[in-house]
Amino acid sequence: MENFANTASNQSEMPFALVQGEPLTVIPQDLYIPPDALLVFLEAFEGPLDLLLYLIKRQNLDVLNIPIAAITRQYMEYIELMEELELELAAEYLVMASMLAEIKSRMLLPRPISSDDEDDPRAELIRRLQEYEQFKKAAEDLDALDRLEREIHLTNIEIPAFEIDMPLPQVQIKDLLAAFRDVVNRAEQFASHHVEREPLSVRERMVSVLEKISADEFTSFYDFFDASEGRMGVVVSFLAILELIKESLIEMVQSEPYAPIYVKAKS
Amino acid sequence: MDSERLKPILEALLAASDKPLTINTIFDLFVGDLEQPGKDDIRQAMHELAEKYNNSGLELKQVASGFRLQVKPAYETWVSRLWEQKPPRYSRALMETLALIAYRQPITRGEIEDIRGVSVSSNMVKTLQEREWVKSLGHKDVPGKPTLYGTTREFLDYFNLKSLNQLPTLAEIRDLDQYHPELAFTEKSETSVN
Amino acid sequence: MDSERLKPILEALLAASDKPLTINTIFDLFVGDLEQPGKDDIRQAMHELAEKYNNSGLELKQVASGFRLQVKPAYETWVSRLWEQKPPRYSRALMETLALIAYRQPITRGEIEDIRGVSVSSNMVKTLQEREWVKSLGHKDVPGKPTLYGTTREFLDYFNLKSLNQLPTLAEIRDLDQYHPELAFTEKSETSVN
Repeated sequence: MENFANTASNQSEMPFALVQGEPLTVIPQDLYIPPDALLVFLEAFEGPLDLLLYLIKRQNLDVLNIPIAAITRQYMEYIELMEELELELAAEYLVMASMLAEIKSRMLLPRPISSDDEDDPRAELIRRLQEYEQFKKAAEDLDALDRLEREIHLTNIEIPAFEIDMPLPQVQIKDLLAAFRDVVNRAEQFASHHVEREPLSVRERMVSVLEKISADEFTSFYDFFDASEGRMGVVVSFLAILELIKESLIEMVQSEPYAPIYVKAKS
Repeated sequence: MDSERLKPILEALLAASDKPLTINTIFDLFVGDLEQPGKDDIRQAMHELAEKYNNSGLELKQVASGFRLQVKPAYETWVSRLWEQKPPRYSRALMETLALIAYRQPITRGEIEDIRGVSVSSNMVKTLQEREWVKSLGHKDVPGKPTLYGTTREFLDYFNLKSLNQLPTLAEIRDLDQYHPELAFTEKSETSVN
Repeated sequence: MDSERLKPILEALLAASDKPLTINTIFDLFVGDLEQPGKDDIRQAMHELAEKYNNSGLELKQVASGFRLQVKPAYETWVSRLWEQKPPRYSRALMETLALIAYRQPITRGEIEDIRGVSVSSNMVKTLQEREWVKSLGHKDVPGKPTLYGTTREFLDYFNLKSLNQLPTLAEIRDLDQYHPELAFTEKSETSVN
């Protein structure tokens, strides 16, 4: 998911830059996007606060002093893209959009010179962003702790069985049923997340991406996108790259957050 | 019973047990013996045993439900090669929900949703309960009587912690008046442009 | 890699592994490492490690299928009290494996792993076979010829069932949930053990 977040965010930066100002070209007929795969876009962000935080961090801005107008504009561009791609947008994203619009209009009103925090129309948003950021960080810290099954392994030391008369565990049939119910529920959950077989257009694009790159030198991530194909074309390229990463056929390199991304073939 | 006799017994017990052992549990095992160690003796021997493992591939660790013998994380590279299966990975959404429950317990689903800014699926809460990391602590006395969630001892055990105090500290929240006024200028010029 | 660096790694491997390890198996685990110990190095370190355990509650023993760490039989008295005090329970993983074998037989270990999404240790299947609840029904005619598992008559006897048809259906389980939601909870509050 982290990889996705990175690629998704940088990816979205790119088509905006290229597509903006140009009339939206006709969507090529052969490009079909599986709706499941598009969820990748949405899932790159954990919600409107996460998206806003990303927009702010990308520009090295201080959360305490967000340029509301600019951030609102960028936020709306994302929302429009998601709508254009016919993603079922969670209501929270739209609620946030109207909140931003309201703050923006209140910012335009003259403020008394001796304004304290209470008067800043952004105060509530800033508080929520900080609180969310706090727990986003806490989740990362938690994830980094040594934990069982990953860094910590319990011992599996043998007890010579013939020496010790260990009673056998007792099991009730309801335990057995509960176990089966749990495993079936989990399996169903898992199944619903299976992405359908990707259509030919993504497969074709995967081939053309592979043809473009080599194992010895880096190709700029942005070279794989052609604005003339329109947003749908860009999305297909993006999905093809994600799929290639998943299959470990290519490698992505980014020297630091928000730095340019390069792609090379896995040697 | 002196520490030298006690240590190998503790070692055998810790190795044989499939869950962490408390000093009390161990103490009870000796009840009725001619030579019965006191709880302090056990604590002392446990301490010495932990030191003995310093230079080994194992460590004696105290987690929330007691003491356990475990493989040192430093040797994870080789140990993981014994198994083909990769460790489970958890989504950001799940970790954020878990972090909120851990740091803000008791907390309702609605409160988690307010902070995260998105809805929390009931499946996610169920997954956390199935992992036995999270449990219901009762119901909040507000309309709808929402469930209050908290973390379990198993959660601490899983994350190799002895108590909630050992969780990484939360980043601080800064006050709005902490930003530099000259930055406010950019904001204004920006606003007027748009 | 010298013996001093190798010993803790061996210790970690022996303690974590659910079956005895041969020198060859251990040797293979290092393949690809920059510093790769030879088989003689491993043998030498194993020897030294065995001596280190002389005064402890554990011992490093060579059995037919390799080396393993085990509890010294001398400490049987206390270890068996541990079981008396806390009757063992099967882990959630083991229960799920048994449930899948009961409901989906004939089934291979790989199929169980696919449904559960995690690996099934050979120990788990062994435990079920030793309990005489599970048996091999033959081999599936696919590459690798994996064993097909099913339940035994003893399994039916234990659960007081005349035939497999008497196992409740999944729909009934869900109904059970609806009418007795607390059942699902009791399940969770019990600590699982392996």
